[in-house]
Amino acid sequence: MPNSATAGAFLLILAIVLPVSGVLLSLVLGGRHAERIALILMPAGLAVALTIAAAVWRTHNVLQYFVGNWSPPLGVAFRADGLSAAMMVTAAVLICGIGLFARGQFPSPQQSELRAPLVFWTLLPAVWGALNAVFIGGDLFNLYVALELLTFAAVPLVSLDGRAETLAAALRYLLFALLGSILYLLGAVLLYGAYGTLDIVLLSGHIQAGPIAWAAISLMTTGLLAKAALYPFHLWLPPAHAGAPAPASAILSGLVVKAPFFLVIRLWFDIMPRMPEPAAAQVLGILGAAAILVGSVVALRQVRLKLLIAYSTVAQIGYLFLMFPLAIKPEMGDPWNTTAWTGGVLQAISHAFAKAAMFMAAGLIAEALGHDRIAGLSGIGRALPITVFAFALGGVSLMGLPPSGGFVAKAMLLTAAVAEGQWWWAVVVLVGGLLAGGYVFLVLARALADASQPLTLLSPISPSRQGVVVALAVCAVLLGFIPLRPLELLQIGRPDIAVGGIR
Amino acid sequence: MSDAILYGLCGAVLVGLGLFGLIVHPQPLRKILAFNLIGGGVFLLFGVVARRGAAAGFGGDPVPHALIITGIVVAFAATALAIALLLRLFRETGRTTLGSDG
Amino acid sequence: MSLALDALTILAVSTGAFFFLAGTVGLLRFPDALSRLHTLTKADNLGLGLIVLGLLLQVEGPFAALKLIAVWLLTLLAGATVAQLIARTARPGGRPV
Amino acid sequence: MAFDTGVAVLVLGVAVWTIAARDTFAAVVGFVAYGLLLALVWVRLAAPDVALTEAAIGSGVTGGLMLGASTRLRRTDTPAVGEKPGAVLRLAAAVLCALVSAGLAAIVLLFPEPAPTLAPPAAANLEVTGLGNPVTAVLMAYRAIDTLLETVVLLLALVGIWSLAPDGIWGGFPGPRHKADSEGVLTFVAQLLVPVGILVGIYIFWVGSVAPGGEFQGATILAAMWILTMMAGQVDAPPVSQRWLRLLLIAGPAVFLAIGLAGFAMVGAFLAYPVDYAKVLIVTIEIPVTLSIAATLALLVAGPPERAPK
Repeated sequence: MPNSATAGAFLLILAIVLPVSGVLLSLVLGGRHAERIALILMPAGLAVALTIAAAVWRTHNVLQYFVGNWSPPLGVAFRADGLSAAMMVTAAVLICGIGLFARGQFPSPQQSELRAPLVFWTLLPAVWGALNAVFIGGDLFNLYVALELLTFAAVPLVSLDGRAETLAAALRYLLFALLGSILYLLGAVLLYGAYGTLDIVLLSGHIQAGPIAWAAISLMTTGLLAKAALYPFHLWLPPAHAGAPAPASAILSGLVVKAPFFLVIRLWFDIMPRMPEPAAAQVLGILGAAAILVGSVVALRQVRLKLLIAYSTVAQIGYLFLMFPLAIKPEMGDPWNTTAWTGGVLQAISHAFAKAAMFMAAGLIAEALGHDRIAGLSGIGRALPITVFAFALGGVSLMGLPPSGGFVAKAMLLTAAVAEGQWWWAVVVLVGGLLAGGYVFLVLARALADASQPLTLLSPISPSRQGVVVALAVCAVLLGFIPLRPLELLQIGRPDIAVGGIR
Repeated sequence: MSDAILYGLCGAVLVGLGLFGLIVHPQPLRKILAFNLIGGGVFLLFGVVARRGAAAGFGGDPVPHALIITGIVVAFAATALAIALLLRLFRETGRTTLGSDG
Repeated sequence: MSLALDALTILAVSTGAFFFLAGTVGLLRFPDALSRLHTLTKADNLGLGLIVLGLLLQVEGPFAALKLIAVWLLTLLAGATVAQLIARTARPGGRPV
Repeated sequence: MAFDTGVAVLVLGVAVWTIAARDTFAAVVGFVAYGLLLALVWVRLAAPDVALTEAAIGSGVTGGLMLGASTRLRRTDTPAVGEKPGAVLRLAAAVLCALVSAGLAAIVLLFPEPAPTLAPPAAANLEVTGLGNPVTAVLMAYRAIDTLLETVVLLLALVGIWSLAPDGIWGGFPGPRHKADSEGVLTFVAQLLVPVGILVGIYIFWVGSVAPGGEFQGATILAAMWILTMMAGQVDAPPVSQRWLRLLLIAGPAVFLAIGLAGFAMVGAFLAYPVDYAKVLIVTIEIPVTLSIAATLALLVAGPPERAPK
C-alpha cells in the first residue's frame, strides 16, 4: 500500500465530482437540460472509470488520493484497488445502458418541466456518484455519507409513479436502509473508540481480535445485510424493485444492492484479513443459502413477471454470500481461497448485467402488453423476439449455464466448495441453479407459446431500446469468455495474505 | 465511574430502547421516532469516545464532534424524507401503517 | 461587597427556582388547559427573570449581561406566543391556528 | 456527578416515554424533551458545537416536523387489530434489544486506556487553516469532503420530497398556504422575532470559525425564521420551479466544488487551501453553504408541492 497520493489518482476525485456536478446542474437548469446533462456525463464517466481501471492494471498497484492533502487518520483517503476498478467499470457501463434505455421512458418535453423525468435524470447521476464514492471510499465515515447519498438517490426512484403501493414500498425500503446505516455507523463509532481512526488501511494494521472489534464488525455487517436485502432482511426488496419503473428497477437490482455487499467484502477481507472467523463466515453462508432457496421457491410462485425477477434478485444475492465460508480458511494465516473470492465478485458483476437486462426486458414487455402477468405472456415471443431473447440470455446467466458470467462464477464457487471439502455449499449452488432454471423456463415457455388470439401491442417498442437490453444481456454472457488472466485485476491491492493465485 | 462512562452506558441503553421501538411499533411515525432515538444513542456513544479523547487543550476530540454534527443533519434529512413519504401515503390510502409487516 | 453580591445572587436564583417549582406543580395539579397555561407562563416568566437578575450580578462585562437579558426577553416572547397559540386551540369553539 | 446521574436518568425516562406512550402526539412531545436533554448532555461532554446542533436540528426542527406530522395523522391513530406484533415477538425483541444494550455497555467499559484521539494533530494543524474552532477545521478542511457530500445529501432528500408531488402540481407551491392574520399573534411574533433571529443566525454562523457555532447551526436558525414567516402567512413558500430558488439551493455545494477544484490549480490537490488564503476561502465557501442549507432545511420542512403553479 503506498503511503502517499499516487500519480493519476485525481481521476478518483473526477469519478465523484463529475456526477455530483451533474446533479447540481440538472437541478438548476431543469427541464430537458437534466436529460442532456446525464447523456453528456455518461461517456465522460465511462472514460474516467476505464482510465482508472487501466491505471490500476498498468501500475499493478492501488490508486490512492488524500483529499486536501490531509493524510489519514486526520484526513480522508480515496483508494481504488482492482475490485474498486472492476465495480466502477461495471457501474459505468450499466448506467450508460440504462440511461440510453430510459430516454424512451422518461422523455423530457421541449418547453415545460415534468416531474418524473426531472427527478429521474437528476437522480441517475446521483446514484452513480454515490456508487463511485462507495467503491473508492477509504474512510468508514465517508462511506457512511456515501451510503446515505445512495439511499436518498435510490428511494425516490421506487415511488416515481406515485401509486400507493410503491409509496409503501419506498417507505419500507427507507426504514430498512436507515436501520442499516445507523447500525453501520454504530460499528464505526466503536472502531474509532478503540483504534482512533476510521481509515480502512490504518485500521487493518491496528485491529486486534477481541470483543470490541467483533461487536463492531457484527453491527456493521448486520446493517449492511439489511441494506443488501440478504435473507431474513429481504422482505422490503421485492415490492420496491418490482414497483419501480423498469430503468429504476435495473439500477436498484443491478447496482444499488451491490454497494452494501461490496462493503461487507471490505470489512471482512480488507479491515480484518488477519482475523478470519470461520464460524461467523458459516453464518453468512447459511443466510446466503436460505436466501437462494427461499427466493427461488417464492419466485416460482409469482404471477407477475417483475415480482418474479425481484424475488430472483433475493436468491442471487444469496450466492454472493457463499463466498465468505468458502474463501475464509479456518487456520489463521492461511491464504484465502481466491477461487471462491473471485467467484463471488464475478457473480456480483454478472448478476448486475443479467438482472438489469431482465428488468428492462420485462419493462418493455409490460409497456407493449399493458400488464406483466406471466399467464398473459403468450405470443410475446413472436411480437418482441429480441426482448425475449435478451430475457433468456439473462436467464442463462442466472441459471449458471455455460457460456455466461454466471456459469464461471458458479463454477468457481463449486470448485472452491469441493476443494475446501464443504460439499453442502455445492449442493445449494446446484439446487439454486435448477430452481432458477425453473422460473426462467416458466416465463419463456409462456412467452414462446402461441397466443390463442392475435396479440395487439399497446405501443410500438423502439428497436434501439431493445438493442440496449440485448447488449447488456450479451455483456453478462461475454463475462463467461473472459480468460482468467484479466480476473487478476481483482487481486490488485489484496493484502499479501490473499496471494495464492486462481486454482 | 467518570461522567463519560455514565453517559456511555446511557447511550448503550438508548440504542437498545430505540431498536425495540423500531421492531415492535407498527406505525411508521413511531418507527421514525425510534430511529431518531437510536441515532441519539449512537451519537452519544460517539460523544463519549470524543470526551475520553480530550487532549491538546480541547475538552474533547474535535473529529468525532464534527462527524456527529454531520450525522445529526443527515438524520434530519432522512426523517424529513420518511415523513413526507408517510404523509403522501396517508393521503392516498388513509392508512398510517404499512400493512402486513413493516 | 462581593459577599453581599453573592448573597443577593443566591437569594434571587433561589426565589426564581421556587417560582419554577410552583409553576410546574401548577401545571400538574390544575384541572384544565387554560389555568395550566396561566400558572406555567406566569411563574416561568417571573422565575426566569429572577434567575437572570441573580446572574446579572455576577457577569464580567456588559456584553454578557446583554446576552442574558436577550435570553430573558426571547423566552418571554416565545412563552407568550406559544401560550396564545395553545390557548386558542384549547378554547372551546376557538378557531384553530 | 450527582447532576450527571440525574440528567442521564431523565434522558432515559423520556426515552422510555417516547417508546412506551400510547398516544403518538405524546411520544413526539417526549422526543422533543429528549432532544433538549441531549443538548444539555452535550454541554456536559464539553461539546458545545454539538449541543447547538442537537438543540437546533435534533430537537427543534425534527421535533417540529414530527409534531406537524402527528397532528395530520392524528385522527386515525389506533393501529388496526392484528397489526400489533404478538407477545412472543415483543418478548423476543425485548431480549434481543436488552442483549444489544448490555453488549454496548460492556464495550463502553472495555474502551482502551488511554483513549486514542486525534485532538493533537487537529490542534497542530489548526494554524494552517487559519481557524480557531477545531470542529470547524474538521468540517471545512481536514474532512471537507464529508461536508461537501453532506450538502448534496440534503439536496437529494429535497429532490426526493419534491418527487412526491402529484404530477399536475409539479413546479407549484410547497405545503398549504397559511393565511395572514394582521392581528394574529404569529404575525406579531414574526415581525418582532425574525429580524432578531436573522441576526442571531448570522452571528452563530460567523462566530463558528473561532468559537462554538458554524454553518449548520446558523443555517438552522435562518431556516426557522423563514418557516416562521411562512407560517404567519407573511410570505408564501416559493414555487419549486423558480430559477432563483434552484440557484439558491445549489449555490453552496457549487461554490464548495468550485473552490475545491481550484485547489488543484492553487495547491495541487482537491479541497486544499493555500495557507495564506485558507481562512478567506473557507469563509467564502461557508457563506453560500449556510444560505443553501438554510433554504434546503426550510423547504424540507415545507414538504412537497401541494398547490399548482399560477
